[in-house]
Amino acid sequence: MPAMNMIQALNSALDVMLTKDPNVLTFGEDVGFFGGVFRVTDGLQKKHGLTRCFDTPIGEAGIVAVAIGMGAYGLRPVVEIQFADYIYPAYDQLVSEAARLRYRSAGDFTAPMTVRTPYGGGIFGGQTHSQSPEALFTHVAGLKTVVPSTPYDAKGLLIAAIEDDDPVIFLEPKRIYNGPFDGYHDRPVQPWAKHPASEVPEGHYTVPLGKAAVLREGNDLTVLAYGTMVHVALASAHDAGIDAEVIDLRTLVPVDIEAIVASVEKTGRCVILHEATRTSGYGAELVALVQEHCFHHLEAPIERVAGWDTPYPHAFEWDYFPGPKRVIEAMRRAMEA
Amino acid sequence: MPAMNMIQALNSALDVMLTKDPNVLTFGEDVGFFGGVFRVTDGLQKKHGLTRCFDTPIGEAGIVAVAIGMGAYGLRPVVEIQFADYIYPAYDQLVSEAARLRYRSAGDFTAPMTVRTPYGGGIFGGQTHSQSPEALFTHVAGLKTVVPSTPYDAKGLLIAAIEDDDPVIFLEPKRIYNGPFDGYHDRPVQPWAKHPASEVPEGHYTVPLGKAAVLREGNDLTVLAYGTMVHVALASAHDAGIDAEVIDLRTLVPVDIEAIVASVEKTGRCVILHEATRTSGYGAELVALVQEHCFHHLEAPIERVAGWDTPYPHAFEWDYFPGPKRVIEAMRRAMEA
Amino acid sequence: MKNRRPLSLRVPAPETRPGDEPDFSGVPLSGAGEVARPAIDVRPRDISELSYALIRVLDDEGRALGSWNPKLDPAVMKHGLKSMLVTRAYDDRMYRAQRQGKTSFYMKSTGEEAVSVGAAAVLERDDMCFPSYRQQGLLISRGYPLKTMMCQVYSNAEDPLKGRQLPIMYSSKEFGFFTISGNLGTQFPQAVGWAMASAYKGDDRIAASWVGEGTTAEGDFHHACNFASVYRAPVILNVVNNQWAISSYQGIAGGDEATFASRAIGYGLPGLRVDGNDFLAVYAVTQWAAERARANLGATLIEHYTFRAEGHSTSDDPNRYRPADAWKSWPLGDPIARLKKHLIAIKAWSEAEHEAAEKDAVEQVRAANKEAEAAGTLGTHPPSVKTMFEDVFKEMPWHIRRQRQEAGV
Amino acid sequence: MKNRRPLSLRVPAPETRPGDEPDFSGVPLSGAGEVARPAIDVRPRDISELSYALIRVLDDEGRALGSWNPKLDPAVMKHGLKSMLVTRAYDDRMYRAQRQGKTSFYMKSTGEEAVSVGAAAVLERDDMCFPSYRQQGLLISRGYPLKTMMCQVYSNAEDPLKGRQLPIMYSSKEFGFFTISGNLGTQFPQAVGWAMASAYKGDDRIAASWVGEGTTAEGDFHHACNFASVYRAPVILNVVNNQWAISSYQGIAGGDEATFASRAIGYGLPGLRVDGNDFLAVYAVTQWAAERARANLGATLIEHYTFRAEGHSTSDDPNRYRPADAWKSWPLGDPIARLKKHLIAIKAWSEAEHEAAEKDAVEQVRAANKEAEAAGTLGTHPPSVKTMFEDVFKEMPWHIRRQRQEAGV
Ligand SMILES: Cc1ncc(C[n+]2csc(CCOP(=O)(O)OP(=O)(O)O)c2C)c(N)n1
Ligand SMILES: Cc1ncc(C[n+]2csc(CCOP(=O)(O)OP(=O)(O)O)c2C)c(N)n1
Ligand SMILES: [Mg+2]
Ligand SMILES: [Mg+2]
Repeated sequence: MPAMNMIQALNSALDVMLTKDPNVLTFGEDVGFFGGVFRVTDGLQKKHGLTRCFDTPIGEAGIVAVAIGMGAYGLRPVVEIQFADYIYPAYDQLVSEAARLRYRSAGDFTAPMTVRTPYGGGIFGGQTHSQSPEALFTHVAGLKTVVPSTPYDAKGLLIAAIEDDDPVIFLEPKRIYNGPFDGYHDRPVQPWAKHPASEVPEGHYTVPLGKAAVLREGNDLTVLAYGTMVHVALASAHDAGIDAEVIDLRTLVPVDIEAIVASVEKTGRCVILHEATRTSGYGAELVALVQEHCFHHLEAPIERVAGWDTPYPHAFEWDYFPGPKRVIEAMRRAMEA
Repeated sequence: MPAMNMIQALNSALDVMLTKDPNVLTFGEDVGFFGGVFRVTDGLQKKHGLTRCFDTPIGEAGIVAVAIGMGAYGLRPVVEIQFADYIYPAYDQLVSEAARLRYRSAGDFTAPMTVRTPYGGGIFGGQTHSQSPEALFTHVAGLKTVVPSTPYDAKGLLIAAIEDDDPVIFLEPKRIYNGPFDGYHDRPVQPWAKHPASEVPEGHYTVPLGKAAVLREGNDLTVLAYGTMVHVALASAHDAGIDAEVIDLRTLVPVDIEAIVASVEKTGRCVILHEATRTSGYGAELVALVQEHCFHHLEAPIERVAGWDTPYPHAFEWDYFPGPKRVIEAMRRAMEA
Repeated sequence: MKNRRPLSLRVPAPETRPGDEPDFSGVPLSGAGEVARPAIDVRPRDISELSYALIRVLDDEGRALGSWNPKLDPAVMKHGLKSMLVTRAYDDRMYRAQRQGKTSFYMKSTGEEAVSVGAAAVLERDDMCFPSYRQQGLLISRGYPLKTMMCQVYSNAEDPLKGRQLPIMYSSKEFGFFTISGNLGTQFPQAVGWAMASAYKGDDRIAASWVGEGTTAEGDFHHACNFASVYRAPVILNVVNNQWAISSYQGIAGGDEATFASRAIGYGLPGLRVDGNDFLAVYAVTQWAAERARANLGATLIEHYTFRAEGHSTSDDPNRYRPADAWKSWPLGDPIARLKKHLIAIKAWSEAEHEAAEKDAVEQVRAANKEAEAAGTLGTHPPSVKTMFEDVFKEMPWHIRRQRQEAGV
Repeated sequence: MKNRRPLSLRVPAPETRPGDEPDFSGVPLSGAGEVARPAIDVRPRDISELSYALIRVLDDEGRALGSWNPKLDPAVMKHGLKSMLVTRAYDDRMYRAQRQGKTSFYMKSTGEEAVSVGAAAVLERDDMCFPSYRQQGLLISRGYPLKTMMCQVYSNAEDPLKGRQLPIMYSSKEFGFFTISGNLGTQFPQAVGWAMASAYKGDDRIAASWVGEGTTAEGDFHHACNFASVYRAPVILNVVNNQWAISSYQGIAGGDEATFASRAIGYGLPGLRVDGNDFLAVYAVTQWAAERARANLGATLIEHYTFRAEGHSTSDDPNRYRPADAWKSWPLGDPIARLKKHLIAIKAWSEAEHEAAEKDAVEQVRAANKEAEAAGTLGTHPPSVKTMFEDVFKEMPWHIRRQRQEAGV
């Protein structure tokens, strides 16, 4: 089985689906000839042809609208928004249209489409190349929101998203495109090749939407995370020497409530991590769910470690990024409360 | 003191500010000659002139962008988005621009502007005239979000918003424009005239942003609400015969954490209400804040009563609207847990 | 360079307001048959003057003139006339139903019936229409059951949309009628995407979409034109310039500065302006655009010049912002009267037949309404509440299932 | 009607790709001085051909020809030339700084310097510029300190933006330079709003904004044109058509179907296309638009026809998607060389002076960079971390204060 980084795994998912299903096509800014600014669509135009993988005008609303129309026709478009920070112009089409088509037409029209977009910080991208807008989608009835954390999951989840009959927002943690990042920015970066989840089958497989993964079992504390923060969680649990259970949510809506409840009922303590700004982030929903389902098991306040309620400033990459120091502090607080 | 309904109070706020400050102007779809589809700007063009209150093209992004440019010039524009359901095309300008200007220019440029928009259900507006998008703004660092629940507050908060140097999203609960609605849709509707908060001074006054109001004192349970739901909360507390403290948050960001904590520390129980869809709604943030600040005082899981995670369907106005029945059930659950 | 004159802000305003006499002197009135029909493979830049002219076929005497005359079989025209009559009767009936409290809301298309009925006569049944909310004429022309439309308006148990949509926001894939959105303009670039999909598949279906002149100000209008141009999508982009967007006149949308048809020029698309109250002209222009699209030559933008005869919706009173009875003096007349005159002029129709057709239209509507009302009006026989929780996703996820349980349904 | 030919999807592609010889045969090359300058109060529709022509003043021999010749004082031209030289030297130095790891990112304006430097020569200091990220020439022409620009690029303690913005996203109200956004196009309608505010106040200041040709596809481009037209805003809307948007050529933005200048036509705005590498032509056209705006006649759209000589940014390698060294054969040449030739032709300049000016530019940049580096490069002397929590709001609310405490700063 070849070792793939996340970019290669995503590319492979698209390649598999373009090969398998003539109704799959992919487009977005710079995705055609060039293969995308992060190279996720590299080689696909050459292999599958100009009409199956192509460049678009710089109009995110237009890209999504066109994909909705194509979805209604019966295609399964996969569009790329170059950075999640640039998805807002398409917000109306996503919220008012993609998410609503099935409901308002009582199933007559649907928009089976996938919106891929790189998100998150850690690359010195400044405030407009670092954002994590997942909560803006989890609030919207009718959208599924998915965030992979490894090459294996990235490919399997992307294929599942493309095959899903509902619109899926597929957020790619760009910090870990090339290697798992544990938040210790001053240590050498590992390539994916050294990580078991870089073993990615060449062909078709899926990782089901709506299912979390327990990446580390533990009895004392539950950590809920997704994307890059999964790796920060693992490193932090290890370094803090805490018997923490680390759950990679993978899908935010619909979330795997059973996995969450099973773990928190066991541990009685919970720390929630994300890069997005804290206030009204997806962490708030997780806190609400955990306290609603596990109130009588909770032994300490649920902790949130998140991006600060400020934009993501260029000079302060590591002061902003919720790294191991803050995560470990929160774990200790949760353990000591 | 004249009795005003909420529309008249908002109109009076605009009139006072147009009179007082030549840098204040107001515009939006149908707000000029006609005075707005809800008549909030009625008579203002005639009184203050064509350039101070005017119609715009139907382009919400353009309306907000133009207001940002005007704000940067030194004006204090107040724009109307005809329904909150139509604010999404302007989302990028609000999130990426209005909210960020001060920060990214280190205070060199600012956008002192107010975006008024009617929100919420209860008027048989169907899925695109009933939405409550507040959580999409509370997540955005740099925006203040305000929701009045009475004519007195509406005027005082709107003046405070216009005078505020930061961009403010001002959500107007359209169901209670003409009278306080307690959620009992099958009972006769009261006009504002019978409500003490319809006594509105004619001139200038403010209700400060960031300060909640305790509208009903109680010892057993804290209810957090805003907008229309405040009236549902009051009626429900009364009808359930529960000694509930009802807090009208008025400003969602920055929220009055002191008022919340003081109340929940006293009561130990908390029910949170909103019309917006439940998942990742602003209620989730309130749950998170309450459990973070008051964990050791909590005697029962915090309850959320909210809109269902579906669009707001035309035929099911009262099945969707979180009315007294559901609120009382939640109060009882919180009391009995 | 200093010592400059102060600037001033221009806010456009219409010529007339309530109390004034309507003034339609600005309405372009090229004579019927005056504008020549170019070949469908013309270079758009060579026909930019068509964006400023007004393509008209029917003259005041009911004659069909010029190279745009589609020379239709009388049967096609009669079907068009009858469809317009039914549309008008339907609008009147539903308007009254709203006034009677049987539903919450209604929007008429009175005065603009030719825009949708004319297009329906050209498009194939498997072409897809992406309408705004004033193209009920498309469904009616295509024979969609009136009763079903009414059940939608009444949000009753037989509403195919299960009471979820505001009245008039129909949807029928079978009848090539895309689900109407409450959000203006969103369907315009979606139609382009649908058309691109047809081209991508090597199929032969085309798409058409409609927005009001007010809606051209939305960003989605721009995206539609731009994507249609870049990918040469087989789509017809219609702007219905009925002069008003709720209370704001077309100048607020930019119409005083250039025609809406001329927006096409900057995208390299043909932009045609047509007398929207002339069934034959609407037919001809739509046909030209459809042929062009089917020949893989791409999209056309059509501005239908017409007038919103009544209020914007049942929530609106136009007498607050424009002269009363403005429609009566609208120089392009009534599309029904004009097509009727033509059919009579060519002796394919008579006053008596017309009267009978009018009665028949009213009767069809009455009969359908009786059935629809029997199935329930707003609030009397709603769909089952549990359907409220369905179709958010294909499979109901746990959290919605739980909410349905909480609702006890 | 059936039995129709299958449709096919057209995806535009450029003439040449890596490995091919650059082919610029499509570049419009009207001769210098050929296009006549209309009066500023011309009706836009009467000059629509200017959207397709190319306004040029300087010919290949360095002569300034025709009615667009602004007949500038040599001092103005020399200031322009020197500003372009400094801009190019600055770009080179900062590009190297990024390659040396002193910052994370940089974007050059090489080959397009005349676009911003030419405009800067026309606009008053109290007019407001709403730039994209390739108009550093505006700041440099206006005498903004190079060192301060560099401190921004280095996100160091002397960065006036406190390390918050990506390199090159300058902001200076004092120098009439609006805070640059990472989000493309958002500033275009904001400039219109700013201009409307000036008109509203009865002031005499005008605004100008710039977007790339790729960015014209955003909805905000449409909003800017439309609001500018409706309210007759005193604003100059510039489209810098440098042929490329990262890896996609101008055809993907619609440029194969119509010129970007012609987008103006549908809004009733004048749309001028100018040789963007001709300092005098850029000056003249900007001056025409500025005069028009100051005379309360409203907005102008200008397409600057130019070429992005280098990569999109330091993150880009243009040789992956276009022929290597494409700029070398760009038929409109190098704006610096062309203005130099003209100044020498009119004997206001010499090779020796030019060489000295070039050296001086490099030296100014070198000196400024020394100072800037002394104040820190990315990560070495950052602003105080506690500033990260400031300026989200005017007053810091409790939750941000608490987060600052949690951060321990
Ligand atoms: C995005 C959005 N903004 C605003 C509205 C409110 N609205 C509904 S209809 C309308 C006027 C539309 O006018 P026009 O496009 O001319 O269409 P017409 O009603 O004349 O057919 C407005 C402003 C809306 N539905 N959607
Ligand atoms: C809304 C948005 N979408 C996408 C991007 C990513 N992006 C940055 S520059 C660029 C290309 C812009 O091309 P053009 O407008 O021609 O300007 P140029 O770089 O040529 O000056 C893109 C796609 C962005 N910054 N903002
Ligand atoms: Mg209209
Ligand atoms: Mg470009």
